[in-house]
Amino acid sequence: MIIILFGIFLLALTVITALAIVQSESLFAAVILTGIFSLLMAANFFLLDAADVALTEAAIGAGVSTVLFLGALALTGEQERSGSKNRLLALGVVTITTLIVIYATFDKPRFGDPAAPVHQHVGPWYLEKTPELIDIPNAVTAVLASFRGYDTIGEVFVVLTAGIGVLFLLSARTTARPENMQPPKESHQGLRHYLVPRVVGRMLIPFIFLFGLYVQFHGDYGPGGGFQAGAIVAASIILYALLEGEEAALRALPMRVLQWLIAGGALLYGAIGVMGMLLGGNFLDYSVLASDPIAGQHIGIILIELGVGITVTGVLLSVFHAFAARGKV
Amino acid sequence: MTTVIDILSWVFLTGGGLFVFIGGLGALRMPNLYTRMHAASLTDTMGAVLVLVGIMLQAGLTLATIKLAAILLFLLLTSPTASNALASAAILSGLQPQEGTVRPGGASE
Amino acid sequence: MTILGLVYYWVFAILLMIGFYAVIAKPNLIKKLIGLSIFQAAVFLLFITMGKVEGGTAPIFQDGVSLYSNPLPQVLILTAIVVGISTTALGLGIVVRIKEEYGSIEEDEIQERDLQ
Amino acid sequence: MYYAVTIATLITMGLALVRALLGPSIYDRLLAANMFGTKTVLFLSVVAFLYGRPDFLDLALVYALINFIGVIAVLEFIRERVDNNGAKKNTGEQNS
Repeated sequence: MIIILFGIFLLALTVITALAIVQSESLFAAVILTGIFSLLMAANFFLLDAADVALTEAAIGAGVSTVLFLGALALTGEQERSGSKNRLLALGVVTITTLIVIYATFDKPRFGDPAAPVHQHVGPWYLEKTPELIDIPNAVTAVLASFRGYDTIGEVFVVLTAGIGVLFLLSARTTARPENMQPPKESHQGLRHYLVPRVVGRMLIPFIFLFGLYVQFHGDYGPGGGFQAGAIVAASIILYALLEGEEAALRALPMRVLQWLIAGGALLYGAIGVMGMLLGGNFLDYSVLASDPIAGQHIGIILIELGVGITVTGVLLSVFHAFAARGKV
Repeated sequence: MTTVIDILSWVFLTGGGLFVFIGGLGALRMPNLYTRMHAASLTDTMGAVLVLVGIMLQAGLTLATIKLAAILLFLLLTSPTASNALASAAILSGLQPQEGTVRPGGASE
Repeated sequence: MTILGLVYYWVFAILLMIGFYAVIAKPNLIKKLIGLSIFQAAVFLLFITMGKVEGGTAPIFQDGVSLYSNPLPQVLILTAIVVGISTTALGLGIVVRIKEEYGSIEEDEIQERDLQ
Repeated sequence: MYYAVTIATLITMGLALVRALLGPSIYDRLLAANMFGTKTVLFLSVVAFLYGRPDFLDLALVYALINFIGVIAVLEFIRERVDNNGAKKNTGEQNS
């Protein structure tokens, strides 16, 4: 009961933050408020029993998304021109739609009702069959990687496509130059002169990386998996790039390697699926990967999570580098 | 023995909650950025230490305690760093004042 | 209890519409993208809210717990968050290119340039 | 008893949010956001115990590790802006 009140308080804060984001004329302030918004969403998800989702929101929202928005702001300007033409019309439309949606919510099943339609079909089946067929504690990972592997491969290819799209867009005019060629002034400087962030940051990077690997391979047993781990690993390398400068990060992980990572992760995922077919099962059926079906499921899940993690890391990092390199040309 | 640990942990938790709240109040009420930073860092250090140690006492010797210790360690490393970076950024841009702060009490150095 | 439960859905509706307002009323393209991500977050919230079972806990099996929340919405949203940031990055890439070609990211100025 | 700490954390989150909304300067907002981050770490840790699932501390650990990347990014952003002659809207025309 009191937990619900906590949740409602957090939701109230969320709404206030969202209003402030839309209201604020400085885009820079809006981006910072977006960071707060993401923290609030993660807390909400956690209260609603979605530990995996909260972990994803944390991994994405805490580092990567702020950095991406700032990268875009650096290229476009950070002040919004005030005033919008058809404000009243928009407000009217929005108010009416809100009222309609709220009216519709009265027909929704009671909050947390175990008899709600959503809990009647496949949901309980997944919970019931996971220990028997896959035998890992984290039902979310089981559903993600095994029961609904088709969905996930689709999502991975969407991420892949988006990454390729950004690379195409932002390398449009710079294709003649080699990736690393940047104006000599201040390009490889990073935050060299700020001793405290630099020292502490350098100290933390290995831990972040290690924690990313933990999330990656512990995903069967606790909250975690490829999506979260990819974001965390990407965050550690983005931190390195911020502290030591773009060039150092690109030297450690060159763009060519990143492109291989992007493609390689998705290919690994697909290859596991095809391997299932070659060994006599269906596409993305892992049971045939080992003599014992359950062991086969374990192998399959670990491998495809690895593929997901590799692709997500590659996409997030190459997007970051694409924005950063654009600013320096 | 468990009662002693319980009482101790409640004391820590209450103290932590109090410090967190006071720091939050300070961050809201202090007159300018640098003093606000001072108040905010109180919640990040004293408040966080007390709360996390309080939970650790409750958890006993488990994996959770190790994780809590790691959280504490990283918080103690990162939050002063963030404050430092923030102050650097503020001073750096203070050279060229940006965003005219009209309201009194918002004057950054 | 009933009303308290409905608050989650109302907040979903309100957040959805705040994001929608930013998309339709703000001329700035980056603001539109931020609005879109609020819109997205509202949908995430709806899904996760529906997956919650009263008295349940997160669907990660533990001894001595028998009631778990529904894992399916969580799976859908987990992937959607990562897809969301990727597509947002794509949108930002397009905005950056628009800025380079048109010199502005305000919708009406871009339209003016187009009409010339 | 966890409830008391949770409530204190939540109220402090609210206070930090008010500070983030009031501003006045961008650094105040950033300070508030950072404070919000540490409060979230505490909140998540306490709620993990409140729920009796201490294995979910991973979440708090993520925030403890990577929440300051945002602040570092802003420092870098501002440093770059100052380097480029500190003009307020400097970034538009460098690609001509």
